Amino acid sequence: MKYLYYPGCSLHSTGKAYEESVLAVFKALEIPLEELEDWNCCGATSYFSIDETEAFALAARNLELAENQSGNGHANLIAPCAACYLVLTKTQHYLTSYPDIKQKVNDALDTVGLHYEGKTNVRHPLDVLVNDYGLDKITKRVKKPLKGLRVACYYGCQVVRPFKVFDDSLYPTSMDRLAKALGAETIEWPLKTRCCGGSLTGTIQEAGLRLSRALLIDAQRRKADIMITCCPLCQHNLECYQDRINRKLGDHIHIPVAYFTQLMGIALGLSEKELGIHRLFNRPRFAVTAPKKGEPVHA
Amino acid sequence: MPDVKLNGSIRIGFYICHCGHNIASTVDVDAVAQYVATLPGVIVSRDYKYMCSDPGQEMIQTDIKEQNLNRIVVASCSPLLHEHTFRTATEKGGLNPYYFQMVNIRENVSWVHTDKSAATTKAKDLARAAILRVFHHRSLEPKRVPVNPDAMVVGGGIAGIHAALTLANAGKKVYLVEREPTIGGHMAMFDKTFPTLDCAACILTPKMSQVKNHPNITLWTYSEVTNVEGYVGNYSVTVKRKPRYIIEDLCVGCLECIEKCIYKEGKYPDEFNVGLSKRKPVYIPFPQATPQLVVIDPDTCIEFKSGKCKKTCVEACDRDAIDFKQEERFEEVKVGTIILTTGFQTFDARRVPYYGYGKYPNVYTSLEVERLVNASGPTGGDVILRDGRRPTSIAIIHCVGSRDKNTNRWCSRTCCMYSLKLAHLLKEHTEAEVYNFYIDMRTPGKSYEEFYDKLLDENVRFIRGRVAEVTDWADRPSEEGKLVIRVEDTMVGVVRRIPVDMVVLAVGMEPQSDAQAVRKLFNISCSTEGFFLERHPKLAPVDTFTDGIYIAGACQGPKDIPDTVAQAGAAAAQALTLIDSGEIELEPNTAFVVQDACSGCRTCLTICPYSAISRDDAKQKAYINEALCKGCGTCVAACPSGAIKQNLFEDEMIFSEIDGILNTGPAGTNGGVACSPK
Amino acid sequence: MTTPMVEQVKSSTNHRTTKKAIVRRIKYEEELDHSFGEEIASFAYGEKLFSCIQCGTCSATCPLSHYMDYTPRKVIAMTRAGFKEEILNSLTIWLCASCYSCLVQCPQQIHITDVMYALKREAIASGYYPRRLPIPVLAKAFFNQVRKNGRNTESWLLVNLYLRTNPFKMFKEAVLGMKLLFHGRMSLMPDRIKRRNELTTILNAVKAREGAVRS
Amino acid sequence: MQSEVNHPVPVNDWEPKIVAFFCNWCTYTAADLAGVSRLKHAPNARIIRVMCSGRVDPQFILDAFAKGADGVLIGGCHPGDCHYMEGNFKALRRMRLLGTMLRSMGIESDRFRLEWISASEGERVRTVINDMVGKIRMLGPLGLPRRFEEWDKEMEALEEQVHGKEEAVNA
Repeated sequence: MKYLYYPGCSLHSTGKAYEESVLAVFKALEIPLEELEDWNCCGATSYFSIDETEAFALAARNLELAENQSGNGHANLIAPCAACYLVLTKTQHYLTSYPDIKQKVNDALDTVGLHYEGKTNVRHPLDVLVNDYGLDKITKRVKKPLKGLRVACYYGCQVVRPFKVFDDSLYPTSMDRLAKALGAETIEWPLKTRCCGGSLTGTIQEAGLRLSRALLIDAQRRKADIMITCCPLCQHNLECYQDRINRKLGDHIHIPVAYFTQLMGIALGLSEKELGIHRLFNRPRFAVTAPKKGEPVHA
Repeated sequence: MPDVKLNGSIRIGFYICHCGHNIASTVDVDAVAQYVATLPGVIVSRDYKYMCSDPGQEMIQTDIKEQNLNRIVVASCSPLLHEHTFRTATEKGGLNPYYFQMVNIRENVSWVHTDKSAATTKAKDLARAAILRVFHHRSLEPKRVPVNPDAMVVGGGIAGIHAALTLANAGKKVYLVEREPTIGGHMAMFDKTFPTLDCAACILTPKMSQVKNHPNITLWTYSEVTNVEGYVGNYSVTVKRKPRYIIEDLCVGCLECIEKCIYKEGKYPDEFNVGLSKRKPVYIPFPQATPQLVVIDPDTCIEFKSGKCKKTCVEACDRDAIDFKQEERFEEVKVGTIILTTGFQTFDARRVPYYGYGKYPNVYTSLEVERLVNASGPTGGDVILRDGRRPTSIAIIHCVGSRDKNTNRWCSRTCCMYSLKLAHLLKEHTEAEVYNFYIDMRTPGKSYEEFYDKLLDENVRFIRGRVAEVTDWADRPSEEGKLVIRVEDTMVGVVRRIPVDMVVLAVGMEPQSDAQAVRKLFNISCSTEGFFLERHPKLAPVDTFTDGIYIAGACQGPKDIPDTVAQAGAAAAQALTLIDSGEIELEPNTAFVVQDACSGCRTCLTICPYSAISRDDAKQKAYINEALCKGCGTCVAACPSGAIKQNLFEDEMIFSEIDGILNTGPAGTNGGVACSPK
Repeated sequence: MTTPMVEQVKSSTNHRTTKKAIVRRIKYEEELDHSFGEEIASFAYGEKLFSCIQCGTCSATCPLSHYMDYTPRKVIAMTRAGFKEEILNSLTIWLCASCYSCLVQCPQQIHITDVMYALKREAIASGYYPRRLPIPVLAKAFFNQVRKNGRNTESWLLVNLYLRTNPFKMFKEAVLGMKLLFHGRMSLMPDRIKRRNELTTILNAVKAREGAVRS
Repeated sequence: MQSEVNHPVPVNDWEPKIVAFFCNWCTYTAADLAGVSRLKHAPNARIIRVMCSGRVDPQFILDAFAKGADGVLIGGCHPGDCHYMEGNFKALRRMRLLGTMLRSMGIESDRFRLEWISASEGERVRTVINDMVGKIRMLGPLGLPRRFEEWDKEMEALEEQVHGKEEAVNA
């Protein structure tokens, strides 16, 4: 199956490490990725606050480009950024269930000779890795099982809500299953899908910080060595503001926050460099050792 | 096509009903009456406010006599509602009731349309259809069949128990079939009952033993209905008797075998205590179980698993009642009526993960708490949590799996009241702080609101708001080690976090998981939620669309004990009416073969689902056994030579209805005869 | 009614300091906008707005409700009832972080997040929102940048934001900015798509059409 | 809430006429339920009650079309729910056959419909009828009787010609 890759704006700046690790992991697993040519911003949440139809049109252009670029029309468009993933999925969903919206959007696309059939399938790398590629195959590829590493899997909001595309909205498990497949252990916690503050950390910081804080403290309280995310904004919020939270609210938070693909890369034996680990503010020290002879890889 | 010559002998009376404003407000009844007066054969055409009223019916009767009418057409509500009424009126007037035809202009017209002219046109079309139809009506004699006086009740909860006793006390023989090893159902598991707080066991167990000892009741527990055949008054039911591995007539319920089982302690989750305690492979559900017979569970008994058990139970039984070789038996019985009281199941709280049931040990379902506070329960009535602590603060969450489009959208009607009851009992047992989280407090019932008042005075805390989540996420030290409730106190308009030790989920009532299968078995319908469908929501609440089969209790919809018992009584009364009438009049809509026309081609033989059609090979003709025919008319439609006719639904009748509707009859504009296939 | 300034956001529950004033509160029918509910509900799935049973699940699942002047439940009630002024001036709609928790748990399956979007749009269109509140400003800045370049460059987006709302804040953020820059997690190179005019044409087409519809 | 389809007044105020055969136990009851629940819908369907969809003779349908129906709707119990065990299957088999026949006669498939509607599906009665009326409105009148008349005329004309010829010959 051919996969198209939609980086989205964040993966070109704050989420650089996410892009690097996604590409590295897919390469290591020999899953071909092809970047969507001349993709544009998905519109994120802000755009919907100004003009709904324009927002749909903006996102639809990407879906249309994908349709063209993948010869057979049935495109699998991978969007690692949670916001992009949701906006594209949402657009796809509304365009199919509301013919009049689709009509409006297509009328707009027609002006530049584009037309969207509605065949693009928006996917999240987590979905692709766990469900298309498969955990068994991943386990087989693990070179450095993450023995004894306690991971807090943080899904955030927009990958699992509001659409139940590949996991439960209220209590998702795919990232946990993935981490276990890499030999790590995961913590049971109720906050795995609670909002990290999103863009509020940039606007109404007080509010934003407190949301991130709740997650970080609870993860630490449950003795997690590291938190992994599948969203650049979550990663940014949870990692970059730890000092500020400690300063402002007198906490003692110190927990590495990485992308799930980075953790995966480590287990697959990729170098920290190619996974962009060096870009993290507090670098996780992975106490990983190559398995002794005869010892099963998956602990 | 009615032969216009007939007009001389056909004298039709047409009556259109206003039904107050129900019809008259949307259909111009006057115009319809005037129009119908112009149709062939119509002698009388009147409109009246309420045709179903006595004056209305008398009008018909007098007209029949004075105008010597020989056909009656009434345009009013649905025939399913009043056909019988008007047939009787016709008969009282001295006519054969089957000369009557009904036109549905309420359910099918006035109630579903707004455009008055369109509605009036439609009413005219339908009336015309009926007028043309009655030309072909013939005098018929209803088929009468005797009603078997024996009855069957399926389901041994409080509904089944009450229905069975009512019938039995009226001197009828009753078979009570229960799938569990004991009767009693959910009520037997409850501790106290609202609003009077009398103990469930105290009022239920006497009735249970009455059932056991009643000479007219045959009690079959651990049994299931597997097949139902026949028709109203004459059903034949097959019942599977599952093996108990105990010879019922020998066992006296001394429980020695349980005592001596090689398992010293219980090892498997106890169904009756909803898994809060453990039982042995040989067990009795609860002390007052009826009948007092032990059961051996083959899935857990060592003898069944390995065949290498010391069989200490067998040694223990001095009456040799234990029989590992026992096999399931099938009994076939004939009954005239059947009452279904198969009850409900509680909502599985795991379906709403945000309440943490199954994840946090101290989250309980209401049913579990009923056992927990029960003196004969797993803890002897002591409220000790799964983690061994005693709660100092308890949250009761209403509407779990009710009023939620993501799970069950209906209100379960009982949860508010039983939550109040549990609040009272838990406070009594623990002196803990008790919170009730509700969306709307629904206490509609005799002295229910008073009970709510009482609770308010017992300073139970009431917070109006649907709880969003139960977590062990401590936001501050005071919440450490607690279950934290997150809810908006909608009366204050503020979101609150409330730490508690114990959470009780007031789970809703839903249809039994096998309701659909049961429904098919007894040939009745289910409403959209999956509960059994009553014949009429108001006027026939315990009847079904299959004559002789009645429903009562929570299988028809969520219900508390008083309503259930009332409905069970009603169902029994309906059954008695049928039984005591001795015989039942069947709609004479059976099919018959016009011998001369039959070519003996055998097409019909294979089609009849009741094998009511046989072939006289000597005469080379098909023949229909009227007693077996149920009147579906499938054979009529299939007969290539048109030799089979169905009473009340003859081809001519339906063709003339089509004529009438499309206005191509003799009254029609284009003479109609144009292109009739016949 | 006055909009609380953003700087006032406090987590303390101490109310002793706040000045008490006697205010006459009563709502006359003619002060309400009775078509407001329908207007807002006109987006896809919006009609469900009217089936709200006021259970408060949305407020309780909402991670931000404790900062809102009206809880989401109240917003629904007031929107239905036509409290246009109050709602469009409220902070609540801007605090919604689009986490969709309310939507997935709502027993009536009301698309609350989308209601909030609709309210935001209405507020911006009719210029109601609190002026120095960064969120709508951010939204607009984002909107313009994307309309111009087809992509957004976070660095410039933020600079832009702080200039418009609270320039002083920029210095506070500078440290973090440098750190990001240093870790190669922020670029000052504005990101653009190639066929910018293609995109503009599309978006203008939408505008034109909607303009046509409105007039 | 879906409301009564409000039809634009069509040319020469033609209104689709639909003849509906509903089985007594499921669909007719559902129609009653629709009534009791006041579910407004298009007033174009005329219901004929039969005990079972299995009773519906293909001739009824042909007759209805021949006499000017623009559409025919048959309603029965869901598969497995038939009050008479399998009457609805019999109906299904027949109507499949008839359907292909009608299409070959140039009667569009939207004009002829077999629907399973259980006693509890009042809402479905409304949607099915509205939907069918909408589709037939698109198709326009079927008007078989008129066509028949035209054909008759043509036949007469033909005969006359033939006669004419004969006379000519005789003369």
